[in-house]
Amino acid sequence: MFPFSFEWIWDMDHVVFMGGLWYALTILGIGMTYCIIKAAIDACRGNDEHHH
Amino acid sequence: MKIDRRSFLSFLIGGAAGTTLSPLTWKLMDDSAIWTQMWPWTPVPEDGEASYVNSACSLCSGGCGITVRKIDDRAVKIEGMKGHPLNNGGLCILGLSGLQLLYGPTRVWTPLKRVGKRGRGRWEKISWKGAVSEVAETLGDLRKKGQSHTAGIISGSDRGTVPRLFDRFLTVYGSPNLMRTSSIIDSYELTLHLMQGVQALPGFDFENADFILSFGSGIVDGWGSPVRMFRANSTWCNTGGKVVQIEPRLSNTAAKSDKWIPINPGTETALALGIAHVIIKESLYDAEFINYYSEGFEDWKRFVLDEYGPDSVATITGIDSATIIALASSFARASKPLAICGRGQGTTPGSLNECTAVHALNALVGNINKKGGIFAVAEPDYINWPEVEMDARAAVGMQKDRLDGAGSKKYPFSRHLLNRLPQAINSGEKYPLKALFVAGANPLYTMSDSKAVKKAFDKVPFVVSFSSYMDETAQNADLILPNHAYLERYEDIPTPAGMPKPVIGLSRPVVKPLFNTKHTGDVIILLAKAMGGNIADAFAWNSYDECLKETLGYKWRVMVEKGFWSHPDFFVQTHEESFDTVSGKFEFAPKETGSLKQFKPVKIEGDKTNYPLLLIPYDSIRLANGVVGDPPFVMKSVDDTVLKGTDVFIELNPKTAGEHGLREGQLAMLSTPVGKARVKVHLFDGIMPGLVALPRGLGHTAFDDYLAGKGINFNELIGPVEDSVSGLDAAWGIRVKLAKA
Amino acid sequence: MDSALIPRGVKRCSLWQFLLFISVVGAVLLWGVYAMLLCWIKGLNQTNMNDYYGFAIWIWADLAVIAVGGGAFFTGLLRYIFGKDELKSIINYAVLIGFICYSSALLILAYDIGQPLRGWFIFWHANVHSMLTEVAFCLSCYFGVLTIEFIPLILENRQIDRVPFFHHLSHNMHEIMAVFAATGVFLSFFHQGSLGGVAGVLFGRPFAFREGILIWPWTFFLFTWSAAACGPCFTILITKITETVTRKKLVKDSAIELLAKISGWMILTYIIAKTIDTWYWATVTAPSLGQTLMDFYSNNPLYGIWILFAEIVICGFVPAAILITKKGRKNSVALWIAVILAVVGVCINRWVMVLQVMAVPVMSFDYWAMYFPSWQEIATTILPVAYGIILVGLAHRYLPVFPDESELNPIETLPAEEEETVEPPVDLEQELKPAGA
Amino acid sequence: MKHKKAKKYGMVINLDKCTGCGSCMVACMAENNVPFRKDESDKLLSITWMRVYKLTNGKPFPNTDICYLPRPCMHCEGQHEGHSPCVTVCPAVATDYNIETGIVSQIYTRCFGCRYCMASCPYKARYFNWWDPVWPDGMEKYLSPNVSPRMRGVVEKCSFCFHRYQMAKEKAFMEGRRKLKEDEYQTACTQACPAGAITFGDLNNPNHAVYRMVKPDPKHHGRPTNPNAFRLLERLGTNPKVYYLSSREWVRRVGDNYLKNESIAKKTVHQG
Repeated sequence: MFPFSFEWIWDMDHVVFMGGLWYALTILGIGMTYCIIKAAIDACRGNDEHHH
Repeated sequence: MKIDRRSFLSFLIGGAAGTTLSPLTWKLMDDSAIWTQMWPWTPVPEDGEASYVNSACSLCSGGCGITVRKIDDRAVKIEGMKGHPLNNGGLCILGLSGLQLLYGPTRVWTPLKRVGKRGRGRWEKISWKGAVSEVAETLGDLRKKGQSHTAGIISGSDRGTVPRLFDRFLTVYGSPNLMRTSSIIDSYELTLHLMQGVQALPGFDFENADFILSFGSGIVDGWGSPVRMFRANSTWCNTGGKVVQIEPRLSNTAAKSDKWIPINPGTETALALGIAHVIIKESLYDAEFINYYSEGFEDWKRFVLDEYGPDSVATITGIDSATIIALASSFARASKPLAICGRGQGTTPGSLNECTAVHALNALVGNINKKGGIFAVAEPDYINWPEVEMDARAAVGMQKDRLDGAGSKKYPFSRHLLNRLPQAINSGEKYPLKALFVAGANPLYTMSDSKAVKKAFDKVPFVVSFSSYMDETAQNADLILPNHAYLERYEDIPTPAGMPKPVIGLSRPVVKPLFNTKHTGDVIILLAKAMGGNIADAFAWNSYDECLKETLGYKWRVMVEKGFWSHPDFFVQTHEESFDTVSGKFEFAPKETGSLKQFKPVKIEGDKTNYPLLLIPYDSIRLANGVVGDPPFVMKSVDDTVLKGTDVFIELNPKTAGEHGLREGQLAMLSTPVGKARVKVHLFDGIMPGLVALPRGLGHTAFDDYLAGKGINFNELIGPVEDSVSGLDAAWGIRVKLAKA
Repeated sequence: MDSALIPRGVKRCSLWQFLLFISVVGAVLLWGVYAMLLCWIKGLNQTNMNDYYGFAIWIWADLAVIAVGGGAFFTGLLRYIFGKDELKSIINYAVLIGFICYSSALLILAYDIGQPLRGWFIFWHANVHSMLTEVAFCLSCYFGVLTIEFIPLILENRQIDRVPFFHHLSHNMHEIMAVFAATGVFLSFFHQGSLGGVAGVLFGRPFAFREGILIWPWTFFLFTWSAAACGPCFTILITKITETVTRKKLVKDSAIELLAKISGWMILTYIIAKTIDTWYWATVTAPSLGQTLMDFYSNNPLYGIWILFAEIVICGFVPAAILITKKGRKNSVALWIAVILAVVGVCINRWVMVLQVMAVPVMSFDYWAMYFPSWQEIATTILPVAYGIILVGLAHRYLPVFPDESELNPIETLPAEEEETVEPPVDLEQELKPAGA
Repeated sequence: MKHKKAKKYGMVINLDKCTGCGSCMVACMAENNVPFRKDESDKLLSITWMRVYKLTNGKPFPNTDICYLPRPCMHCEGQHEGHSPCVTVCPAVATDYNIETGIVSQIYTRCFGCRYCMASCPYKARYFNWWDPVWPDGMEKYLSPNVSPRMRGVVEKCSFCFHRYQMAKEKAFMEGRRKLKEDEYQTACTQACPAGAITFGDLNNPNHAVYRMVKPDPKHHGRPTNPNAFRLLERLGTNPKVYYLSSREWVRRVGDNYLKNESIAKKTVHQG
């Protein structure tokens, strides 16, 4: 899973597979971080204009 | 309140999330995985120094050399001994599993004395001293009453130092009743005695033969010294040697042979004579041998030519005459043909007629005592103890007739007729058996008609077992004096039957005795000493080991070094010195065998109307049917078409099964005149229609849970049939009826 | 009692009734948990699996729930990426069903493996060439996506929504949901596919083996496609069942019909592809390995050629035909039949690709192996179903799963009428508790 | 001909010699600490790294014939080295293809019991530990320290007695040698076979008996060129390192699947 585990080889297979994985995880991570931080800021500002 | 609850919840959730994300979780996860990798209940074998011990396997009479791998003082693996003349590195399935017997749960740990009724399995531990004095007392009482002849011994063998110590003990004690477990060797010994005038074991030079005509002998099913036979079979593969297998069922041997000729069971003698007919008629026999070294050929020839033409033999055997003619021709034309008999593993002696007829084929082609032929191998000469001095009581006892009738007027040539013992005890016609020792044998399992055998045992008031394992006989004994297991003791392993030259193996302790057991040889010596007088005098040794060393003399050193001793200058006898008959020649028609009378098939039990089918046993190397049963590993190798759960399968031709409305895997009831059994049906194209085959070696009631209670003991379904000349068991099968269960 | 938690504008049964319902299903759940603990503590000898059936009912259940749970990613794709706004009415429920399916799948995997405590080795010591690794990674990641998609719905619970942070969080997540949905689609494509790959790469087993592109056998694409095609049918089916049980209309017809229509075309194209695949496999792949189609469908008591007919014709072409026609979609009975057949079809497909693969002998002297699950396997397979029903019950009661429910079932219009409510046995009459009271 | 540096250990089993005696099975069990249970008659639950199959020609009496076929792990090479059916699918690298020897190993402490490798193996050579291994009291004394007993929940299989290779290498190293002699590394089954039906050695070494017996064709992933030799399921492209010899045509035919009217000679190798 990580380049430092001994199964890891720097080959196409690992780069593509793990690349795809980390890419997806990064998007999810950044997305969630963004939402949480923005929510915290919004909550502090008392911004309450939008409703569904 | 609400705020409190909320903060409490937040605390909980936050705490949980925090813990989950903390290194602790990962640490625990890792620890738990490591824990699964070394669960305390999964054993971790201790490492140590590796060493190897050469010894000999005595789990059957094959006499293979073994090399046992040890780690410190534990034996961890048994392997075949490289360079051993019999097995050269290879080993059979049973020999390979020996450690499961050594360390297994069936060992008897200490001398045991029966408590309560016999066979109930309740024992009390006793000391060796107490055990020996109890035996000595019982035997002493009998002797005092002048009933020394009512003591008997059932022994697995009569060769080697331990059986000979028993023999010596019994002689000086005053009983003729040492009975050896019977096998095809009995028939061969008798055949050699009658036709060649010698007291010898048969030895077959398989390695140099190039055409094997086997009358049902399980060459690769455990006949003879099994590993040697496997190797011989492979030799033929390389050299182009041919094997023709004659039997009604496609055994492994038949499948491995170059030609399998199915035959109506029990008609092998007729085929042998039919082949002789063709050989004589076409003058394919060894004229030199016949003319110069044989006697009675003309009479025999006339009889064979008159009665056993291919057509009439074809009718009897079910083999067409062309096949018989071709077979005879290829047998006689082969450069080193060899005919052998003894069905399956040769555990039943069979009819003497058959053995002599097959042996006559070897004589016809002149391959007696010749390379690639059959040898009469003299008894090993290394046991030369001083004659015993019998007192009056012993002399009187030894004068008595044997209980089994061997050597009697009726069966003057037979040496052991163990098969007749149950009948002799149960009928009570001669004299009762009051004390019985059982060593190296498990008669309650291996003898046919188990019920009768059990009944006979019940009539013997004092039964002593020397078994290392809690076998069927030990279970029904009054006293168990457990021998060291075979890997814990010194013992000579005499040349296995069938070997053309002497090879004596040395069994030696691979590990120190694990339990409070004692070498049977030592027990005999102690017993003799306890009885005193002439008996004690006959056993001057201090211990068995001393006796063995002294007996083997110069061979001992060689055996310790190599693990075995083989005759360095063994030579082949010439025909002039081979025969010790009255005529000094090979006797084609010894009067006693009745060969000149018409061939009479062995009359097996049961009538055709009530029992329309024939039941035959079959032997498999994966099913030990001798002194020990299958250890767990060997049981594991048994196919699921032989045993499933606790049900054994019979083999049935699909045609016969169809006639009985039976399908694969269906339950059926098997009944013979002797017994009944519930079995499962396995359809097998390789068995002659009208036959039912059941494996030997299952249906144990003793030993461990891995073996006991699985399948049926074939001996519960069959009884012995006495051969009219030898008195040996000639039964090859029994009539049977099959019904859906 | 719990009325403060129940969404505004909808009616729910009494708490006691709800608890009774939960405890009945909970009993089944506990039975499953007991069996699960047996498998964990005593080991997999509790099952009827054996060395021929290394994969059995659990793996089938796993593949099946993931296939039918495919409704979540496909509906998400249509809603967030393709902008099919009609699906707003059903997207929450699709996500919930997907969440249940995927959490069940993960749970099943947790007791299917012989060493559950080492389960994480699949990530840590990953072999990137194994389809199962791909499954594990994409499955877990996608489960994460589903959780992200499910969170806003939880946050919309009346009480939680009152917390400003949660309120904003939910809002923000909605804002960028398309990003999550797109990631979800990407992950789904691979794990659905790699589940197909699991069977398809088995070049030692001609029954399962398929050629393909690069490292991906045809089953890879067929699995993704069939999950996308049949997943929505499962969403529709569960919605229909929920509507029947609650005796109310929860989702707008337009949403159902749109989903049904797209699903119908997907099934049709899938089943044509599947037919071509089967044809090629039967006439080229298998014969090149010395086997004929009928070798795989004879000499055994269960697997006959009927199974292929059932999968492709009855559960493939038939539902496709119903769903692509307007008449079929509009006819309630036909719609019911179509979605059931489609779901059964995809389940048969997964069964075949797991259990029949194990059953078919490969060596000419080997034999067909039959298998029937032990009660422990059955209980643990029912366990996720019970868990799913409980989660649906809870979500339906406390979360605004169906945005159009109040519009479709206006309380004001039926003020005096006693109304039967919610999941529990419908005949239990309830005292109406107006929401927010 | 110079052989490649890497070794490719393989086995040749002469079915004309094999008697079906089962010694190989038990030698293997004894060597490798294979557990056993009270009832081993359900062969689908019975761990037998080496299993002896009984083949029949299916003809009625008296033309019936049987032949035994011992089946260890085939240590498949696949389409390229390491492309064994099981090695490629194991998600956790718990089964590995040793490039140096061509041996497919199983790492018990790594395996988490997903059984995908079992599903992938057409030879059914892989076995799962459904139970904790239990030896009767005292019997654990014979367990060999060279092979660790497996815990419940993991897969195991024949390793070509890899520990023997390691021990032989160690011994050679101590004696200052780099190369192993042919007889220095032999599997337990090879050694025990009373019929001498099993031959073991390096398929890349023309001096080794295994090579001479089957004459592997390097252009076709080691497909035997000896007409009496065959590999199980040759057409699947698994490229096993276990070869069989039989003079009987029906036996060779049973070794693979053939269409009804297909002749055995037509050995099309799939994917190859």
